[in-house]
Amino acid sequence: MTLLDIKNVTISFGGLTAIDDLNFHVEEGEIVSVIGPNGAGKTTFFNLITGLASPDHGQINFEGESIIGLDPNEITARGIGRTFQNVRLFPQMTILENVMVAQHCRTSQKIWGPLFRTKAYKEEEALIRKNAEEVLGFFGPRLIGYRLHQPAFVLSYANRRRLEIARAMATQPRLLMLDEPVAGMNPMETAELTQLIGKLRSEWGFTIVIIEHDMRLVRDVSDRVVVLDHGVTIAQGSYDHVSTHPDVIEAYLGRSAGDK
Amino acid sequence: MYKSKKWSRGIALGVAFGLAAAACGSDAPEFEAGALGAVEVKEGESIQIRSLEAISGDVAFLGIPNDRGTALAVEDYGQIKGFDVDVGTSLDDLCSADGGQAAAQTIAADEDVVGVIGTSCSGAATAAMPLISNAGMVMISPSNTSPALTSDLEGNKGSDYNVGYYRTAHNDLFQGRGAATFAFEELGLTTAAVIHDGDPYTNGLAQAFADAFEALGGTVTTFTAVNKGDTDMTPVLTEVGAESPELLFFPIFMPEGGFIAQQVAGVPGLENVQLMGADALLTDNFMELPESEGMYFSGPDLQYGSNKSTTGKSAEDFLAAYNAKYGEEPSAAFWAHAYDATVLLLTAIDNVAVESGGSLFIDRQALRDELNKVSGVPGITGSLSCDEFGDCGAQKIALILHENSGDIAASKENVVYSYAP
Amino acid sequence: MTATQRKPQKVWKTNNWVDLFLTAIRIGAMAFIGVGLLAFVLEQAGGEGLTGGAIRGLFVTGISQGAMYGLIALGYSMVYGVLGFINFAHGEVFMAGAMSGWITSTILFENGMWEGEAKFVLALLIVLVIAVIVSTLATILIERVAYRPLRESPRLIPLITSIGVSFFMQNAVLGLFGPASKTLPAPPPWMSAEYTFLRIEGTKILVLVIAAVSMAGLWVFVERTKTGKAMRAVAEDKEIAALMGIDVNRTIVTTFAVGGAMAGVAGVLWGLLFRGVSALTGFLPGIKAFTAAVIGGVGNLGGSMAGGLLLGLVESVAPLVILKPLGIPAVSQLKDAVAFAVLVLILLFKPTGLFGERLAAEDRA
Amino acid sequence: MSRSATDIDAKRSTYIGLIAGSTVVFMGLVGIGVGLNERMLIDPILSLGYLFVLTVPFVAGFVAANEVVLEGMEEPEKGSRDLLAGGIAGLAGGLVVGLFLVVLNRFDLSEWMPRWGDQLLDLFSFRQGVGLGIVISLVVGAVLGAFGGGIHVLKPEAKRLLTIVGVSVLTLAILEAVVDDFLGEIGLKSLARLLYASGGGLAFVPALIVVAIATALALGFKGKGTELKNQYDAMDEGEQKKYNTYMMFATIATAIILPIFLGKIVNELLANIGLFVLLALGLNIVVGRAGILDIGYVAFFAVGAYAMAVLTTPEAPWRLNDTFANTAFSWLPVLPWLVALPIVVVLTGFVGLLIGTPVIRMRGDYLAIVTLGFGEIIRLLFLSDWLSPTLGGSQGIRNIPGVDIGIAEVNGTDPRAVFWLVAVFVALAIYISHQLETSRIGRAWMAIREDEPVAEAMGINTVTTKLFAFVTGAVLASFSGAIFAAKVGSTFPNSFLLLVSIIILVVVIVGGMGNIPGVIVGAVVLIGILGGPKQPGLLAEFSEFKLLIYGALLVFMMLKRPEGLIPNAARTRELHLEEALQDAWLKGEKPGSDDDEAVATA
Repeated sequence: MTLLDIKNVTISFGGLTAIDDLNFHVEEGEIVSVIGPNGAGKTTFFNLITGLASPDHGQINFEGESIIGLDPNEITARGIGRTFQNVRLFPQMTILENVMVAQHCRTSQKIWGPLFRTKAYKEEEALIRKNAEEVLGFFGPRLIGYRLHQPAFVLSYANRRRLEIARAMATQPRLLMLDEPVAGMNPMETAELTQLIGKLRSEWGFTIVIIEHDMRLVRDVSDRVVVLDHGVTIAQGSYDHVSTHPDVIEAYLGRSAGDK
Repeated sequence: MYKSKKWSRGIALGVAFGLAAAACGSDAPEFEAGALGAVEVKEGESIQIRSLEAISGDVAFLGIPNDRGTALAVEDYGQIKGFDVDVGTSLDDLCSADGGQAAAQTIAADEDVVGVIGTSCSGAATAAMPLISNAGMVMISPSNTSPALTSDLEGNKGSDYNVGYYRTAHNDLFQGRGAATFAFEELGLTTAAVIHDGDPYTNGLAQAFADAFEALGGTVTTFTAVNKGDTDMTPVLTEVGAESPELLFFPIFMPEGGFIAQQVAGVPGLENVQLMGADALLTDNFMELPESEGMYFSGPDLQYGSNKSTTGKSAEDFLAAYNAKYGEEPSAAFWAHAYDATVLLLTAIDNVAVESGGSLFIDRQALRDELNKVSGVPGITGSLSCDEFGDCGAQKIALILHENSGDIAASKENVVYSYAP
Repeated sequence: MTATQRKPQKVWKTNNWVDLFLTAIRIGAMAFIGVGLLAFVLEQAGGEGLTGGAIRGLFVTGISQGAMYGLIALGYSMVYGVLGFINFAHGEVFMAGAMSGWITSTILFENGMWEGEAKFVLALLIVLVIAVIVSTLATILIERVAYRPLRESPRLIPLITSIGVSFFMQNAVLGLFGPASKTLPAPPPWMSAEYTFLRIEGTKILVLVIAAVSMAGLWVFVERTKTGKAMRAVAEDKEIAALMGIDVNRTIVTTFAVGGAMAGVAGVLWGLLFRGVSALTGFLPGIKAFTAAVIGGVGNLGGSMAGGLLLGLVESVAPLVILKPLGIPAVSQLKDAVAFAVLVLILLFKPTGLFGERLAAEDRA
Repeated sequence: MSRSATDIDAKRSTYIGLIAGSTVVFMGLVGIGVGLNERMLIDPILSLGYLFVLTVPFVAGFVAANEVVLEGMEEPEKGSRDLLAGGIAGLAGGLVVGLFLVVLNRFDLSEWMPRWGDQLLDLFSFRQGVGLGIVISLVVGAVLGAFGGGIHVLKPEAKRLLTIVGVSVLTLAILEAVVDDFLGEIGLKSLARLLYASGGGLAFVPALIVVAIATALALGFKGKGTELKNQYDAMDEGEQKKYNTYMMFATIATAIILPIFLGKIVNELLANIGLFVLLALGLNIVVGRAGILDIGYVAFFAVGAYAMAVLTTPEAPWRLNDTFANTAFSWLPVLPWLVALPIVVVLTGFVGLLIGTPVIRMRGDYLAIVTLGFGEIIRLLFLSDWLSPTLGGSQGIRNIPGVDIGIAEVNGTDPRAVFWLVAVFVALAIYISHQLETSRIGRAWMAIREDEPVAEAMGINTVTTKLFAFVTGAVLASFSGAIFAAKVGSTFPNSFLLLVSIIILVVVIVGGMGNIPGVIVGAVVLIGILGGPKQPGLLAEFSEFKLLIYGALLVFMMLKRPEGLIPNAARTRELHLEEALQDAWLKGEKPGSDDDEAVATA
């Protein structure tokens, strides 16, 4: 079953076409990597799916329904969770709160519950807490225990990345979108996360789309790799197919000197 | 550690008891107090009165001379039956209900206080008076003019009237009538527009004028308002000009009053309008404007001439003393009212105070009765008589014509009409 | 807890009711304005309304007041364009100009410089130059003390700081120069005569001319000079501008200074037109000017000026043309309310202002 | 590391001193010195005016000697160089003041500046004339500066002792009205008379006794505070909770019992503070929690007060007015306060919704200016002649009855009862704030404050959540307004100026945004000492300079202590950790491993 289906999507910012007539789809249970040089439009692509940007034209269907025009929170509620390339946690909130708040759209207690601490409220809080500890526990002992009540800003860089993934998991998505999950991590941490991403599918049942520059990760986890350049798909298929594709090599090498 | 705590506590207690014993030492005096109780002033202590005026903020120009007028009156009056009078620290009414209430709370908390001179602003008196009245004290205001605080002059109590309230300032209704009578009967003008600025005082006076003017048979073409802080008066003047009134009465303050006077020229429909202001614009920085020439001003009659207070002081003596003490002229016109209010209070205290066993007793109810009886008492502002709702002022309204912006003093004396009921 | 096991339990309802409510407000406001205008037209047709002269008078004062709003708005707009925060204290910079105008013009008047035509023009120039210097210095000082240390903070922090600066300056001037309003000397009689077929007062013509010249000067400065280009580059993207070798700090100070200078000019014009200044002179015009900048589109210099003119005009005309025909008494009291209502309406219809914002990429979000 | 005594940054010290001197001159010209000179703190040696003027060189000396010790650098030894640095700063300050004395004497600028004159000259020259005055100001500046610098040399215990003694003397002097009132109420008025001079201020000898007692107590209780804190920290969560509950009950009991021993003056002050605590708690939700900068917050205070006035006042203008009195609304009876309260709350909440809906999607700073506009619109409507038949216009609504609670009527004449009433609502507001803040909604508010787009991407409906915060804030303000109306007995539009919004904002920021105890302490300190917009504080002499101080305080807090005076202790510690981390990051060492954390959390 096709979980996410994108057809002929175009978006441009003041003359610069970031995504040009893109077609893309993700099957249920797949892990798809999106790669491409800097400025290829990868993050814009994520923003389009999660509602932070609206396409000029084209279709984006999730579970067969169009999600264009929905607010980001509604899209999250439909079941798309994401992380951000430049790690955007809620730094003053504790680690636990960061993950608890992500279950906002799965919970419903409004005024009376919190005010009078009703039974329903307490049960819901307990469930939120349980879910939160569960997703945090996924990363081993790093984010739990005494850490739960520390504000997020004390975390190391790698842990911030992990917490961000945990937070996305806590929104209980069907499609999990990870924007450069291992950027800035050392090889050991990368290897560990590679393994965990595999588990995210096998144990948690998420369908996953990843943007990544780290080719080892891409190679190890992806069922399918899509290469974007200048907002256009220049190749897609298995890692091996893509990594030897001449256009891809040109896209990376040909301009790598002028890039960044 | 324990030790040090113990001795420090011991000292405090010892000191306290010693003092308490000293305070309770005197004999119980014989004096029968009335329904509201009485104030006992022990030998060596002073009679406590308070001054509650707007001494900070943008109305300080009004409150400070009032406060100083009170201080000078206390000095001039001297002792009462051998006891000093103490005004204490001046309190601030902040020209607002909240400020008046908070200050009145402070006054009411002190059971030694006999009476209060204040407030500067009617809004403050509205909130302060219930507390003062409750505490059995009296308050005499030098500059409240709102009819609600006393009466409508027809024998009906105002909505904010409280027993124990008196004032030496005129009732707005007097000034409204005075100004309207002058405009309608003396100047022969039959149409008038009125502008206020949203201040309770200017609004009340504007309303009083409008009512009186219509009662006389005139027509109020426009009754409108500006905001404090407005500068561009063309829209409001255009609104007024659409009806081409013969008179424009704007009893407001500076700087808005100045903007109106400056901008009235050139507005269609107001080419021949006669401008009239009230006491709020009788200030140097307004009257210096060339555009203010030819205007009439209504206000309390400030031609005190040879009027003498019971202290023997005239306006001239007062101003000399004021200048000598504070190095400037009073910045608003109600200093004489403050002086009279204070003298009125002190005289009344003098009349009801009873000496007994070395202490001075002032019965609160007797003090109110005494003030209610005031009739024909000489003051700087004229002869003072209190009506049953506390209007004690000389109630004389003067209309002056301002002819020369270079000679303000002359204009202030140029009384063209005087209204006294 | 696995994702595949469950469909989302609960989906927040869309913000439909909010949108609906906003649409209702929009329609209601339009209807209110429409009915008011209709009533006005009927009144005019019935011959009871305002005379032509009255309407012309309203337009002329509205535009001259608006020109000053526009000049002040430029400062808000430029700073917002570059740093992305409302410099709340800009109104006080304007007040500083107006106060210095009061002092210099009074001194010059006492020395007889306020009489002949040539002398008066010279005196006016001196007053202008000094006011511009005072305002510029004031704004540079504020930037250095209060804003520079906060350059990297979240946007609301400098905004709150600027509120503090604004209150501090207001009350400092109040304490230094006293609360009474200061009256500037009256311009010579030939200035208050009426000119041209529109019969506009000389002072107002002068105000409009000076405003236009300042605006033109600013335009040339921003569009044609190297510093101006640097300012635009910094407004677009500070980091890239820095990479291009632009001294970002200096450019930001220049931006503040130029805005301050415009406010200084506005201060003098204010003094000329209304001849009254006080410590509180800056506050309301400051807020109105920011309103004008938002109406025209923040960061957009032409837009800010146009927004100022529009706001001045609306403020002057709308109470009598829309509210009064509806039978509301004392409409002039509601002038400020009208100005703020216009702000709300404009933002409801065009959140980026009438002529569009020009902001740095990071501030657009 | 040993350094010579002269190894100091003389340029920096001089610079600080020049700023300090200019500050003193500025204070003089604004009127702070002369204006506050009449209020004595310690009779006859120290007036409030001189306290201000003399504190400046002291602080300058302190700052000048306060070296920035960079990380990794050894902290330099303290010693005579600190005295010297402070002294130089003080001297430079004194020089400015001295020069100013000359200018003051030579020129007459009183035409422009009303404070320019002999009184100022007397103040700065200590009544000794220009010549001697310059010498004195140099000497005083240098001595105070050196003293300020010398603080660094003192051992921590000595510093603590000095602080305690200084603070207790000043507190006793500042709290004169409270102490006097309290002693009067418990029958020790004569003690108060002994303590304070007749013209105000601590009398000299009692001041010395206070110094002695404070010293004794400080020495006696040395280390007790830390001990208690350690004990508390050592408890486990359950015990801490229990302890907290005890503390809560103790606080409640104090709030109930204390007013009995206080007189009208202090109870009035407390009631006013309570009203501002309510407002600050409300704004704290809006600004501190949800990050919505609402500077038109006074609108809800006004709506609450006016709604209560309209509903409960028999002589409300609209009842006396023909248009309403005999027509559609005549069935509406005069409601008692308690019955009207729910209506007032709902109405204010609705107004909050009405104002909030159009503004909530705007960018933060646009929102600020638009809320300001709404605040003004509402005040102007209350003031307008248009609505005056209903709302009284500039004459306001007067004769508002008090709160009838069955056994008695609570109104302005009995501030003690008002305080109890306010305290109940403050407790309610704390409860509401706390329950909401720690709930799902509270977390969503925080997330929005931290990063709105991300919060939205995490599934939070930012529009409705922010609106909810806005409305909650409005409701808390309506409590305050409703009590205010009954307390003052009248509502006038000029009680609801923009100023109120700004002062509440300062209270929230000074106390610490998003932090309930902080906000309460902020309100007690600021409103208690400086006073509210129209309420006098303990230092009523300040009312003229109140706004100046509030403005300066706002700037200072934003620049130096954005976390507030009473920040969450843990948060501050961690804030500094974050700085260390970020420094490391900025230096290009991306913390790649958990080792960095070990350093950071150690």
